[in-house]
Amino acid sequence: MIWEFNFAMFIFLVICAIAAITVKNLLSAVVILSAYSLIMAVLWAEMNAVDVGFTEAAVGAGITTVLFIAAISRTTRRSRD
Amino acid sequence: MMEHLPVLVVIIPLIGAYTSLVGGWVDRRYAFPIAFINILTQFTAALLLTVRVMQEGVVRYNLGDWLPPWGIEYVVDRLNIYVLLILLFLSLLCCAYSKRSIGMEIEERKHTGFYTIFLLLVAGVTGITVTGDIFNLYVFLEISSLAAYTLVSSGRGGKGLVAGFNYLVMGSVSACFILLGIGHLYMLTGTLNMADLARVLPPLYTSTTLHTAFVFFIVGLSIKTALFPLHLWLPDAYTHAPSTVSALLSTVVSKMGVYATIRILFSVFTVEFVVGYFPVMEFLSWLAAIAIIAGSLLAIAQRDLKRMLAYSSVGQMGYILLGVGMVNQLAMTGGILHMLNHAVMKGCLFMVAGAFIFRTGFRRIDDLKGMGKRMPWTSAALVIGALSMIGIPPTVGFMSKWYLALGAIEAGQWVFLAVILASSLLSAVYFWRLLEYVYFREGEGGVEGGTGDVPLPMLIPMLVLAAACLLFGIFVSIPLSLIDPVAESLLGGV
Amino acid sequence: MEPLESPVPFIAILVPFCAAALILLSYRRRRLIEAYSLLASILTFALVLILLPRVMEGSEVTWSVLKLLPGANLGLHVDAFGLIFALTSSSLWIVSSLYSIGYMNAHDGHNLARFYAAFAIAIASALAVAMAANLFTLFIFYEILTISTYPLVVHEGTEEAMRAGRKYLAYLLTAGVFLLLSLLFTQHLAGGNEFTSGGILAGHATDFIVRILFLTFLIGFAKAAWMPLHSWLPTAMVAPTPVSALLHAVAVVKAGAFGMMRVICYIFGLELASAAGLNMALILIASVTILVSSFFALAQDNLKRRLAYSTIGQLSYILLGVALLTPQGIAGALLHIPFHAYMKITLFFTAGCILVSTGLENISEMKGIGRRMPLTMGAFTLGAIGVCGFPPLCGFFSKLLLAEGSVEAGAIPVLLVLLSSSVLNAAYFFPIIRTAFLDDPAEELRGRKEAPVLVLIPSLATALLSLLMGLYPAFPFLELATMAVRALAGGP
Amino acid sequence: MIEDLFPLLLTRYNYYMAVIIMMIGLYAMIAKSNLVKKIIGLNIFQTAIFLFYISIADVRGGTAPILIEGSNALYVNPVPHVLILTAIVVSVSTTAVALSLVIRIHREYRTVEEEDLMRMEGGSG
Repeated sequence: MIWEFNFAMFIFLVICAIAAITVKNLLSAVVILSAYSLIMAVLWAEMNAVDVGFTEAAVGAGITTVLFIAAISRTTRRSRD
Repeated sequence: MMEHLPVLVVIIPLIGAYTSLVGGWVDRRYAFPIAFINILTQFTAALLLTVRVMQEGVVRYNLGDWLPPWGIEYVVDRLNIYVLLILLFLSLLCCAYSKRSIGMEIEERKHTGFYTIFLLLVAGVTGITVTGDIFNLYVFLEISSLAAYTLVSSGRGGKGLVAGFNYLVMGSVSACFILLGIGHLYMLTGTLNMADLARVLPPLYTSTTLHTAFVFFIVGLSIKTALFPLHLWLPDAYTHAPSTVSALLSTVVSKMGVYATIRILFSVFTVEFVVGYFPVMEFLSWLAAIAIIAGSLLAIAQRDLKRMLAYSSVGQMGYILLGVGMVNQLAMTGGILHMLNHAVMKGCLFMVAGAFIFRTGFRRIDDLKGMGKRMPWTSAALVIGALSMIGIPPTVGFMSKWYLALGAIEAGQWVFLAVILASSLLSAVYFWRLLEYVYFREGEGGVEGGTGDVPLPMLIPMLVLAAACLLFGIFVSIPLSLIDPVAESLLGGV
Repeated sequence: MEPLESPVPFIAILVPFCAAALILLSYRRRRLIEAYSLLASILTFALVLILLPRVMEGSEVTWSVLKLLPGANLGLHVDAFGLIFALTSSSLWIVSSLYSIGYMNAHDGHNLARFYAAFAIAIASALAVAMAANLFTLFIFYEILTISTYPLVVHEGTEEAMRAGRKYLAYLLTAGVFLLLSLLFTQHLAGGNEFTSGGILAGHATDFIVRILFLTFLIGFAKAAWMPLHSWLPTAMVAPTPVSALLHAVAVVKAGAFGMMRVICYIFGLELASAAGLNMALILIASVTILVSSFFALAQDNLKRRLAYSTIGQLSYILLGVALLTPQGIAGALLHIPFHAYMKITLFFTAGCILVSTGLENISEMKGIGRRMPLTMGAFTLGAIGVCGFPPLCGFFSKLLLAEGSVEAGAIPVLLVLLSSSVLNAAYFFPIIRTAFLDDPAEELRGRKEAPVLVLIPSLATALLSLLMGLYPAFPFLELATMAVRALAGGP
Repeated sequence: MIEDLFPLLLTRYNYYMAVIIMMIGLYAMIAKSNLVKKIIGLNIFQTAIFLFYISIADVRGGTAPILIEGSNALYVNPVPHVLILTAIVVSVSTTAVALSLVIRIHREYRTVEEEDLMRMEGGSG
């Protein structure tokens, strides 16, 4: 485990999380969330949880994002906050 | 067959869910009978299981022959079977009730989905009651909660949707807290089996991590049970859900939260911990007492019948937790007895509310004038349910009040005694207003289609519950024979 | 003698309950309802009467209905003490059933099924209160009594009736809570709640606790309408007259007074009561109630309200009698239960007769009514004389015993209270009689005749019965009262 | 002094990170008015908990729990991984249900802002 790498990933993670909830365009927010999930997946793989990492990459970054985009396309892209 | 009963009670509704989905896909009319027969079978299985529990004391079942603590273990003791029987009995009645009542409230094309999710919910709550594994409990809690969110928002109109969404947000937060609690416990002990946890925890009672885990559990479970300051999701969800679902939520879903709380407080953490090392029971009891009073006061302020019942549920949950929280045999018996009582009474009352809405479309108490004459049987059920809520002897409500009050005296908790007695007066205030409108005020002329009682499939469950209010009150020794050993074993000799 | 196991008391209580169910089921058919009601009342009375010889022989009848909760049984136990009250309510139910039929016929009754069913349940509860073997049973039926009389109070369905109903419930449900509290404490302190001659609390609690408990019991038995917890009773007079007559002169209020007597004699025990000084408090409350209520009665113009205040005062006689804690006092109190019941029901019945045939409720409008309705007002006069305590009516004997009791207890102020109360009673009853007979009839009363037969006969019957019991007080009530007192004193 | 504290903080920093991210998620669920944002917050919250679990399982110098013949490597604890796999499934179903509700709410009210919804409900009854 290279802690510098981990730490950098964490910083990214926090930045992504904050960005995802602050961006006003929902579509961008969802894309950022998907990036967040990918970083998370990488982190987990790096923490010896390879199986979970893969699942998160597929489900969290993949399916969830698709669900979000489908929902947003049927509702609205704009968010007031 | 017999040795697989503990797992069968969970599997039957799971299979049923998909059977009814397929059946409903073939023809919409098949969905209900499949669901009903399914729950009936499950109830029979539960009765058989009861016989075994009475003979053997505790029935254990290792899923996939993995030995605990590695595999998932299903454990059925008297508490489980008691809760299981209540939940299945009420689910059965709600299912019967739903046949006609959802016709108005849920679009027809959704009926198949309704029964599928209904059965999933039943599977979830059954799983919660039989499992002996704490993570498994979380999973089942989420299954039933997800089903509940969906059911709440299954009605026509948007209010149910918003209520369902808020319920989902609150419910998910609570689930996350519970998950965190489980994580902490696992971090500390490396096991997820409840019995195992109870065995290895005592040396760790002073550990900060354990305390953190405990706090997470308490907060998470308090949201699920809608303990007073965390009840905000409840009134909307109960009010705007279809009537069947309201009845189901107030009886089945709320009980599962209470059951999980009792399990985790007393079977995972033990009395020794919650009293000696982390004195949370005192705090919980006070919270419950506040819930009782606040719930009743808020109920008095409501004009909508279902919302009034919802707030009264907040108070009633307080009753159960107060009984549990006073940590003595009598109060504990009262609290656990009240789980049955509340299920029976509130189920009956929500069904009555649903019947009024079904016939007349009226939800407001003021509109219910003269219902006593127009819907005599429904109103009779209302009277019994309401008297029971007030705690007039010889209905069930009185019996739990008796035990709770005796328990409060035993514990020397005068404030709680006052709360218990005062709350019955407060509930008299709002239920009596209802009865006054229904019986003693004349309705204003004829209302369209507002004559006659509801159809039999709705009426029978209602009357069965009303009769249960009286019968369990008079023959209270039947549930007590199950509860007494439960209370004793939970308290573990304190 | 050994207590006798017999289901008769249980059946006697079951009959009115079944009748109530039948009445509700046949709610469309008026005559059938009335028949059920009348039949049930006769049957119930007969069943209670069966018990009478047994009890007179000195044996007690018990029947354990059900073990409801650990330490709390539903059981019946008929002794002379309870039989007095049971006989009173069940015998008067017959006459008031008759009366109700007549009254409701004259009044274009609505919701009759509800009315008769609630009536039957109330009577059954009163009977059960009388025959309760323990405080738990008493409490249960006391609560049912409260609930079942509510529909009767609000029967008219007017806004005034609803308000009265709410007040009624507010008082009596709160009282019920206090009674439950007392019951719970008794259970906690003494480990049981069976009525035992000599009390069960002695030695289980300090004087202070006993006093507190006494207070909660007293509040719990607010049905006895002692001041200042009396104001529900005059309000409840909006109910139809048969209700006011039977329930608010006999069943409900006597259940309160009777319950208080039971508790003092069989839960606290006479010794504990006098040791803790409970009797002084009760004497004070009862005396104040007796005097003040009489003054209140003087101020009422509405006849039923005047009677209601008179009832409040008379009920406190019972409390006063038991507070004396002497055999004579208790016997007087016990006797006052049936005697006052017969006399007061006569008064209410006649008030109802006047209402039915003339529509008058206020005393000031009843000028010369005695000339138009001589039989009715004759019955009224008998009742009024009796309530004042003049011979030869039965009221005289209970008051005599009470006076003897107060002398026995050395409580001379009580004697003074009794005497002055009699004067006050006369002061509020005699103007009515004078107005009725001596004043010239008002114009509106011209052509008015006696009340319908069905309401007149019960009034006359109860009036005559009060006279008869005054002439022959020995059977059965005086006998029973002496037996009850002997049993309390521990004698054979 | 500071130099001593630093490694201590570093060894446990993933817990702190998990808590920080959790708070971000929780904040979004409570404070954001947009329903989709709430769901995003929920997702963040849940993944933070998963991170916490994975951190529990991790062992210094451990290796992924894949059995290699003949080696006696130090494996990390696989049980939390299994739990998280389950929990991920639960979380994705929750998200799906929540999003379907959002779609239906939008169809009903033409908005996904909580403030608007509350105003509308207050107006209609």
